[in-house]
Amino acid sequence: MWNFPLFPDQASTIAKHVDALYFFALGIAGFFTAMICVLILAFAARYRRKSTADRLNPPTASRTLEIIWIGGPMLLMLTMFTWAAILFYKMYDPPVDALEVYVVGKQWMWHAQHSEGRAEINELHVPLGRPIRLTMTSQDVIHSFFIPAFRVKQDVLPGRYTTMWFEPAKIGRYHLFCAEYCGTNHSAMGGWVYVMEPVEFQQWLSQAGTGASMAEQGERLFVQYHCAGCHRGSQTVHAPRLEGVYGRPVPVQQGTEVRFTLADYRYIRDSILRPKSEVVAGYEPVMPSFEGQITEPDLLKIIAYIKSIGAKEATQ
Amino acid sequence: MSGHVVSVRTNITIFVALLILLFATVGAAYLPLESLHLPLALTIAAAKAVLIGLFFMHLYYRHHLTWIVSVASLLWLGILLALTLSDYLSRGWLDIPGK
Amino acid sequence: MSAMAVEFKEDYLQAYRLKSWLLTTDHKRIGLLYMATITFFFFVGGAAATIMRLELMTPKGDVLPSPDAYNRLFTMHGVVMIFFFLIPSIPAVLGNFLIPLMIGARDLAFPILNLLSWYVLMIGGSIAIGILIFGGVDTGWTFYTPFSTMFSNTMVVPAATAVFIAGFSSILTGLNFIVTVHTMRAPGMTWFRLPLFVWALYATSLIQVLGTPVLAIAVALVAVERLLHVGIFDPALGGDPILFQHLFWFYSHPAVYIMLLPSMGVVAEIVPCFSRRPIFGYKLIAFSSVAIAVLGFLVWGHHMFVSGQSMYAGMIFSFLSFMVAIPSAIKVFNWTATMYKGSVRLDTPMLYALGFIGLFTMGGLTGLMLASVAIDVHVHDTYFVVAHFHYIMVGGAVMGYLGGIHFWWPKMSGRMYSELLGKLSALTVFIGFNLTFFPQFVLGYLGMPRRYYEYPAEFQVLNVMSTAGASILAVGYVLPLAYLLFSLRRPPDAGPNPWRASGLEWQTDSPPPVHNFEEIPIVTRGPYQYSPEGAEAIDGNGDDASR
Amino acid sequence: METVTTHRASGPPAAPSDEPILEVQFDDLEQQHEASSVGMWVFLATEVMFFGGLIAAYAVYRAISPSEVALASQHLNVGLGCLNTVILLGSSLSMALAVRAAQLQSRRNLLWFLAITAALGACFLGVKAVEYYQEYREHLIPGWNFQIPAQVAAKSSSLPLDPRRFEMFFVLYFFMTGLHAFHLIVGIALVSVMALLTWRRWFSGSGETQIEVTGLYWHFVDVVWVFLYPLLYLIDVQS
Repeated sequence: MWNFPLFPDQASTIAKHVDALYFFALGIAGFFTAMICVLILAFAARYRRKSTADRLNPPTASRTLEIIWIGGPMLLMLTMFTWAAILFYKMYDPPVDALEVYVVGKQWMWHAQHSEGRAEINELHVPLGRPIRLTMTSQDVIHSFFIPAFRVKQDVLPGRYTTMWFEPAKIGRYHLFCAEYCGTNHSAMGGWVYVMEPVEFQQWLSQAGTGASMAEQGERLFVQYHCAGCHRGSQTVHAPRLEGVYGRPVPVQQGTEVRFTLADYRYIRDSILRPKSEVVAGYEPVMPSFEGQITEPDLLKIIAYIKSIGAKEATQ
Repeated sequence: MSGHVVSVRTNITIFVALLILLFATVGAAYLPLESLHLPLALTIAAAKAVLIGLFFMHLYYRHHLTWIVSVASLLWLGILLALTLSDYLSRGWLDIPGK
Repeated sequence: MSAMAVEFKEDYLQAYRLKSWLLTTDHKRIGLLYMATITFFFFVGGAAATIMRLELMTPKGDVLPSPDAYNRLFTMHGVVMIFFFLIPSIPAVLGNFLIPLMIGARDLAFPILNLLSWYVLMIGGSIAIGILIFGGVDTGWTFYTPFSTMFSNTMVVPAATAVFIAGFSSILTGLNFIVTVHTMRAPGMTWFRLPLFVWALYATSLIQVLGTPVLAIAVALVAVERLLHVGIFDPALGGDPILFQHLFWFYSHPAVYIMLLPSMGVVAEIVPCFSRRPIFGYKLIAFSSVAIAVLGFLVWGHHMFVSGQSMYAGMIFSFLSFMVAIPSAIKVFNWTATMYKGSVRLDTPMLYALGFIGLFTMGGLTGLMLASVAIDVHVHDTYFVVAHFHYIMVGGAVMGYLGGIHFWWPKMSGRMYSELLGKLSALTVFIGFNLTFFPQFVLGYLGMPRRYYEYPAEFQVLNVMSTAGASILAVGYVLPLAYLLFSLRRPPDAGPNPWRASGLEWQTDSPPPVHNFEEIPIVTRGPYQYSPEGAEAIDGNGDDASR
Repeated sequence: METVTTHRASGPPAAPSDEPILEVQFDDLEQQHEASSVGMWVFLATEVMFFGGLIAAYAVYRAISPSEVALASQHLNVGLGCLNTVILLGSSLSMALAVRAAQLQSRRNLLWFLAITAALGACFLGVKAVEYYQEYREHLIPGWNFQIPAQVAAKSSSLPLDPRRFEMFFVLYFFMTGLHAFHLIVGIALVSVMALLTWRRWFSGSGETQIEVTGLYWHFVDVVWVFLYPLLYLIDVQS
């Protein structure tokens, strides 16, 4: 009963840095709390009413003391702020070669899907030593993808994509929680993150029954929802080809002038759900809206497909 | 018994000034100056608000405390707007979705 | 004139007619009405907390029938404790009772408005109790959208109305205090001769007046969105849930300082009195109260570091959050320096004040960890945050409030309470509090999220320790209720100045007559006229202290 | 000028002397007047923050989807809005003259100007009702039978349009002008009550403080409209 943990595992590369900052802050807290308590107890004891300690001309203000206890905390706080800000930026900026995983939060379960196609509920298998980048969205309310052992957390918002990245550094099984209150089974909406050897991970990934990769499933949906009818070149409808579009700026007609928007997840998702909001210059806004017809996981698959053909040149 | 009595002539002139500013702001809206519309409209509206405040609301003759209260409330509105917009306007700078 | 004189002597404790209490415009009675109201709400919120702690003793949820019941329970604990106990507590109880006395006025500037704000709080409170009876709300006290607008089928609109109405009580009280402090100080009472309690209440009123309306509009927008299905905060209809969080936290972070600043004022009165020494660095403490009120409005983004707010805004808010910690640090250092070369008496109010300083220091320094963005990413929405704000609100605001009640109880009721029981309650509250909330820091860094009905088994031992602490804390809170009410049975035995404190409220007799002072005192010197050497020399009534 | 000030003991006001009664908690009339005026100014500060929450929501939606907001605001009737502003500025003038009349203790003028102010306020509400009816006929009321107007849908071939943000503008428009209209109704009621009390000689003295405080509130409601009009109506009127 008594072998309960007092400190979480350090299972990601960033964990050590966050803990170092935490211990620094803990040190400051401990030092100042102890100092104040010792001072108070000392003064209370030494200058108690009956004691005969000397109480001549007690100071009621001293500029030097004030400067010390304004300047001191100010310096400590500036160091903590800059240290935390640098670390925060590092936690924000995902490396380019990260493994893509798509997460959809739904009321009271996590649906994770690897770009190679394997999907899982309330579980996430990740290889050791490779940065993983999660692109996440929610189908209903705000959730929050929280892995304490990796010291990472990111709210998952409906109607928007949010990103988080980490690099596992220790094999094992770690808790996955939902940290933003989301309704009845908020406490049941969690699971496990398995960090596996890279070789083991590849086997797990290509296990039988995993089916097509996300891009292939996306292509199937691309045909199924008749996107291919227009976007793969047709005589009747004049629609932009989607090869070589992902990740590059596209010219968008904004009233009279034209501005360039990056064709990223947000832009493609908005163009599928609300096609008339950012129409590519030189094209008519005739595309129907797919709002409410395509579910979030399918959207992610279609976008993964468009991303996969992003590298190829448009072939007529 | 207290407070300065504002003469009718001052009141009328302030009213006329306000009308002029109103027609100025409506006129300015029809001029083709795209990006300047909002700042211009806000400065004219601020000018009208100052006129009303100073003369109709007797700020000009009143104790300095009421000045501080009126300016403080606008300052707090500014804090709310500035820091909220700082979030929205700085959203797209990193090309990471959702950051 | 004689009729006036007789009516002058009669004080409120002799008049028992209900009508005289319910229609009073005397700021002292309204203060006591507030005290009765918030004591009731404190024990309603406390009951909810007790059940929650019982539930959390076991990993699996077995005390409450369903997760929904738990969700409604912690929501009501939050709403009742914050909007109906903490925000009205010290500003309305001690503020109403003491500000006119401390600045030498006969009453507040708008007495009828003062009674109206009590009734407004009662209306909001009765709606909240109605919600509690008819099913409760399950959105959390933060009402985050789109859950509160689109997905919760509980009484969100009545809860929004209750908070909207109760907000006006806070606005009107703040307005009353600002006007009173500005226009009705006694002759000779310049700004730098004001007691620090009045400075703290003035800063609190600034926050109440400038912050509460934004909460009112945010809560009104949630109610409108639920009723008319327009999408201000609902992403499906083009709205942005982060906008609600901005509007909500714009008020709710300064609200934390509404709860805290008055307690700082109380401590700034108690420590000099029981160390028999003028406060150290008077001007700096006064200005840091106002600085906390102003800077408190710039930092709300640290509640939203991981909520999808842009990284740059996160950096700005993190920096400003560090700056707001500086005035608090100044205050703590100055209070401690006040005790140097004093003659310290550890009576009950002093024990509560020292408990406040210790616990508030721990709360404030853990706040620094939450302000540093990298740590907050890990500990946001975990029990680390729960422990932090309980250290500030329960360790700080409630300890300060109890200290204030014990310090001014002789003035309010004319009776002393048993010193032994007082010390016992202070100690019990201190020990119970630490045993309850310190394990939650460890739980928080371990990663236990807040608002969890069921949690993994490895967190159980720390939760059991926390529940054990909560039971001691509950005893610690019931104790003062008992002996303070018991002290009312004896005839008034506390003279006008039992603690030999210096301040205008101690010049008139206790309980003070209807219009406080026979004739308004002329103030010639600063507020803290204490001298440790002559600690014994000042005779009983201490009236020469203020000349 | 140490005038004999009678403290209000209790019960109904004494016969109307030329000198206002002094409340018990004040020392002199000047302090009482000062307290009322500062109290109203602090209340106006809370009103600024109350409207401030809505202005923040407006600013955010105008920042993140400027074209939809501009497009939607063209459906407001700029002419009626301008007329309304003139009416409200006129009512501010008559209110200022009413305060002046109260200061000079000329009861008849005070009654006239208060009546004019209330009438102009009611006139503003009338014009606003006409505007709302026009918008109702164009199906522009969100949550009700809101439709994107035909010519906008057609014209949007050249202009991209997010229909939800188009509707969002009208949510904010109706909420802001509705809240302003509510404050105006409270203002009209306040002015009418003041006129009634002056007519019934209820005030001890000329009631100058009460009239001035009412004037402060009225001018504040006018200043709010001075900002609302350009922000809502004049975003982009040319095209």
